Amino acid sequence: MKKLLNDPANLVAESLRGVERAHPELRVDHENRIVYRADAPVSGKVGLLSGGGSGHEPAHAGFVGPGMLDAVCAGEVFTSPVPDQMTEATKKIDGGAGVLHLVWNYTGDVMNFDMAAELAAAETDTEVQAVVMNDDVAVEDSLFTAGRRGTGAAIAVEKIVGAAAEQGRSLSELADLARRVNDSSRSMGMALTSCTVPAKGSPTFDLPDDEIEIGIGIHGEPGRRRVPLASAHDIAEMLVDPILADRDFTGGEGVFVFVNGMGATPNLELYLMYNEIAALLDKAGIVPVRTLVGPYVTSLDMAGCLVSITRFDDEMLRLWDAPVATSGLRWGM
Amino acid sequence: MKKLLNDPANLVAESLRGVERAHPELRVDHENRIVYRADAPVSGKVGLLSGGGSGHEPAHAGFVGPGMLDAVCAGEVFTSPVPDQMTEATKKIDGGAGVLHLVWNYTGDVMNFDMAAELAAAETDTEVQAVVMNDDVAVEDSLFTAGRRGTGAAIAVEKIVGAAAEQGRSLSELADLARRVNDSSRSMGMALTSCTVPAKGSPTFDLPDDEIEIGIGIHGEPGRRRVPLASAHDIAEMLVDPILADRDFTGGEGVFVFVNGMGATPNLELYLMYNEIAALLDKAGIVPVRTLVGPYVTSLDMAGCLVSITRFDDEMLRLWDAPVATSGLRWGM
Amino acid sequence: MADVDTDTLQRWLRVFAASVAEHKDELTALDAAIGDADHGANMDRGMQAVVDGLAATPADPAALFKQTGMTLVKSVGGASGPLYGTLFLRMAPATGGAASLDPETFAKALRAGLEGVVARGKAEVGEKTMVDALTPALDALDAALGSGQSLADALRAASAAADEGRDGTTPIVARKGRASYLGERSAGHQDPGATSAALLVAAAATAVAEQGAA
Amino acid sequence: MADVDTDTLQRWLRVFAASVAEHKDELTALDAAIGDADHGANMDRGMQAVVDGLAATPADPAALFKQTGMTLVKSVGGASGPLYGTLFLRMAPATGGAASLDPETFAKALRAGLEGVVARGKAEVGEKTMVDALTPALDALDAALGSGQSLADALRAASAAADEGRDGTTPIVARKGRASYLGERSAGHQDPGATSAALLVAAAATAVAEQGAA
Ligand SMILES: Nc1ncnc2c1ncn2[C@@H]1O[C@H](COP(=O)(O)OP(=O)(O)O)[C@@H](O)[C@H]1O
Ligand SMILES: Nc1ncnc2c1ncn2[C@@H]1O[C@H](COP(=O)(O)OP(=O)(O)O)[C@@H](O)[C@H]1O
Ligand SMILES: [Mg+2]
Ligand SMILES: [Mg+2]
Ligand SMILES: [Mg+2]
Ligand SMILES: [Mg+2]
Repeated sequence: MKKLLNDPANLVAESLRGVERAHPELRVDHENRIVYRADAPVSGKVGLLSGGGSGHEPAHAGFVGPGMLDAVCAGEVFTSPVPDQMTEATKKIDGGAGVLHLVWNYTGDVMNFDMAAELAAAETDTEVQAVVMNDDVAVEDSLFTAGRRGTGAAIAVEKIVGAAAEQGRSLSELADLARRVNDSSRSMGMALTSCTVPAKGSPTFDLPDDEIEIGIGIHGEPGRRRVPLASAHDIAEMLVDPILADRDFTGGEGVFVFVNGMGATPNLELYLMYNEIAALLDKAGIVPVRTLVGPYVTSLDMAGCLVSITRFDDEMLRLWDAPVATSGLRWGM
Repeated sequence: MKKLLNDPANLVAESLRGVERAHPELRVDHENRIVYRADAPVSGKVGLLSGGGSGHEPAHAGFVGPGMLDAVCAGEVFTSPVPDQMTEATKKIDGGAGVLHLVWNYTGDVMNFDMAAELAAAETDTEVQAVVMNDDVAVEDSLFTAGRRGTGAAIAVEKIVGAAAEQGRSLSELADLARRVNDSSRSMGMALTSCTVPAKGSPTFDLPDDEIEIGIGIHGEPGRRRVPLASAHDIAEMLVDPILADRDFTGGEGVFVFVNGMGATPNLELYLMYNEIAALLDKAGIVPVRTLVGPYVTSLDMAGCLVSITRFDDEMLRLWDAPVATSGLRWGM
Repeated sequence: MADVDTDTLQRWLRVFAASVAEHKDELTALDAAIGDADHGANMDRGMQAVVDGLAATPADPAALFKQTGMTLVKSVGGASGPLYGTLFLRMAPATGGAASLDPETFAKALRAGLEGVVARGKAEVGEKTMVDALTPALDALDAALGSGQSLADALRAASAAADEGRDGTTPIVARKGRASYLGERSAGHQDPGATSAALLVAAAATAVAEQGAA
Repeated sequence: MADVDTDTLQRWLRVFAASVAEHKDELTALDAAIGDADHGANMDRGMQAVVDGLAATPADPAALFKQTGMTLVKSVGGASGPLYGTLFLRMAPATGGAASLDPETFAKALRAGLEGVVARGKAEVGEKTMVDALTPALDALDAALGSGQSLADALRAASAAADEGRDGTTPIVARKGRASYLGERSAGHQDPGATSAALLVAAAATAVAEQGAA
């Protein structure tokens, strides 16, 4: 394993020191591994909390700032943070209007956020609601399983709800909006290579030079199926077809298309993928109105990409365009 | 080789189609492989042109837009674009105040830009000046060699001169400013792994699991020397010490520190590197006032990082903070 | 045979921690195949923290379980943190505040812990999780105690049942946890959480047997 | 022996293009060791474009050289594009507009081309570039012609000298081009540009020998 680190056990802690030094507009609670806005809590505003395992940068700390999240909790690499972190973060960002937990749908994250909400209810009188994001069509949407993973939709959810929160909307309005954006989003990912979790020190899975994984998540886990290496054209179909089969994306204001790099895939290739994806959407009569191409929700050094599509209504479009100032997404301020 | 592409020979062309589709605020001249601002030429403004080989994304097209570059030319992967492209781009962005070529110091880029300037002088009456950016301390600064490579400094030069150009400054003022920012910048890079050039299909060099390259450029070329794999702490010293030995960075408004990922290195590790770098700067009495951490000037899927430090005076700081709207760097608009 | 005292319970935790440390790479390798390659690191981090806290351990089993559960919840994260944490947290009240636990109370506490795991994780037997090791283990424990066996013998039976339950996860297509994302591909791999759970039961058998021997 | 006509010059370009295509991977591998792994792709792209343009080639050598040079400048990029492009662009005026070139004029044109390369790239002999193959080649050509040898023989001598010059680049520590970034580490590797330049001279020898034979 070749990584820029000192001791794998300290990777997350030392990286958070770097985040603190590099971003005077953020604060870091090192004991609880919380990254939060320097101006938190914003009085009268609903606080937005998310987070998850580390190794997905810019997610999650890259989306903390005005117009997006108020705080995130950082877990170990690919490991959900723990309830204490979330409870502490909830307290830090409670400006009196309650706190919304935006939870990526993974068993660990959901259980830890659940426990945090229980703890917060016992320890404080902060009103907490949680919305679980689950957009990944590679996995069957079923009540009897862990359900779909939260992957690319989080960007749209966190950005749009973040903008709405700045307008002073109520906790339940924001929770409804978060659910609406999540429901309007579908995603599907693929891997060209595995990634290497620092604590393990070797690739999570072996992938021969002529095979790829289709239907991966964002934790370097193997995908739904393994297929022979294919052209970008064919891969685009393998990702877009199941997304379009799962939901109607026509109408509204058009769609937001997010082509996410998994970590080691150059933007040169991601734009080429977007070219293929846009052609497929064209054919289906679906109109992209906003796009985002680049590594935003990564799996360490995995090569591959994840496509996420959100149907925008006019409110979602307006809120997407509203100012945001985070290290990962920024415009208008 | 595993990449998201159809045919390596069409990679750049197809990727530029994706850039065009994803960015309505940009225009793409596919014949000449030029990416330029939709509002070019901006009347009365000096046009800023850069570019180089592909494979460095977000550089170069990611820095085209208000407040930064007016156009870039895209070459084949790691191959300088050709004079015709540059001449054509120069015409497209000439708003009557001349065009400044910001050239990354590589033999090929310099010669092609030279020929373009000669052609432009013969074919048009556009006033053209060129500034060569050469900030890489891994290479000896000598009149008798190809000299230092242009690496990380370009971000500061292009951003700062871009902001000054928006203010309507003259061509020679901007050329002077570009030289000043370049002279105030030094960089040093390292690789954990090689990258794979698509047309070649295999890694450019073999690097054993326990060795790293120090003093690399941005084209996947081997570095100045090969050393045993070291801790982030020691690597930070290997990069920062030669930078500080080469120039005085104290005084002024402090420094801009740019920790660039080479492509496959997670931001998690880059922030950890920044933590180490900031500690070294502290010790040297050097004060970071602005930072940028992430993959901005990549070498395809190479793992590693490049550290670039620019001493800011108050004008440079002000211009750095001015609004910019490109897909790679954006704030204030 | 004497009731289970806090010394034995501490030994249980130490033996489990040592066993997790020893099997850390194996647990991670199992998780790499059908998950995200962190179960060994997660459990090891958590059990180290538990052992580090033992010096300051208060005297009664309920307090020990509560502290263990809270430490696991605080330090593990992922799916296994809340699950193992809940297991111990739920054991605490089931002790009824006793200074040492008779076999039935110990078994009752473990059962309460398992119910906590099921309440938290909603997994049924046969979904390829730690529940598949814990459930047959506690069933075997109850049965053995019911038929008059000593706690040491009953835990040996429980450990054998846990191992069998763990082995039984291999052919299962997962419906809970990260492995469920793999669909059919999850079949043919042993569940990491069931593997660590079998170590937990084996550690109890070892610790109690040592108390018996001492 | 007849002067060099445009047929032969076209054959030169075709032989060179074929030879570059054949050695493409070798040129790229040499460039990977001390550069950026694109010299084979660059030269191949350029010479394919040159050959593709040959059908429409105007009649005289100057026009052919100019078109070749412009095509290379337009299609190659990198360092080799402007350098090989300049080489051919500078050969054009040195032909004096002749319909076919006598040996001295051909040699003079090549010399003008080399001077263009040096003016553009500022490399001296011994800096590990294509100049290290071209310079001894043209010196050998002049010397052989001066001593009365046929152009075919003289080009054979030039080709041998180019090969020798190419081989001589191996121990050199580069001072120009991308290899210079490697410092001492550039020693021990043959220069890719000197290698393609030796193919260019060898192609001329082949093409002229075939004209002589025809
Ligand atoms: N809903 C659940 N109920 C019970 N056990 C579960 C559940 N989900 C996951 N597990 C157990 O947790 C184990 C994985 O733990 P770990 O790898 O530490 O967490 P994560 O999956 O978050 O990375 C699985 O092998 C499984 O035994
Ligand atoms: N200044 C120079 N003068 C003459 N030849 C040069 C010079 N710089 C580089 N070269 C030649 O160009 C070759 C590299 O060409 P190529 O790989 O196509 O371009 P790049 O270096 O831009 O990738 C080198 O091997 C060398 O022979
Ligand atoms: Mg995990
Ligand atoms: Mg090149
Ligand atoms: Mg796991
Ligand atoms: Mg090259």
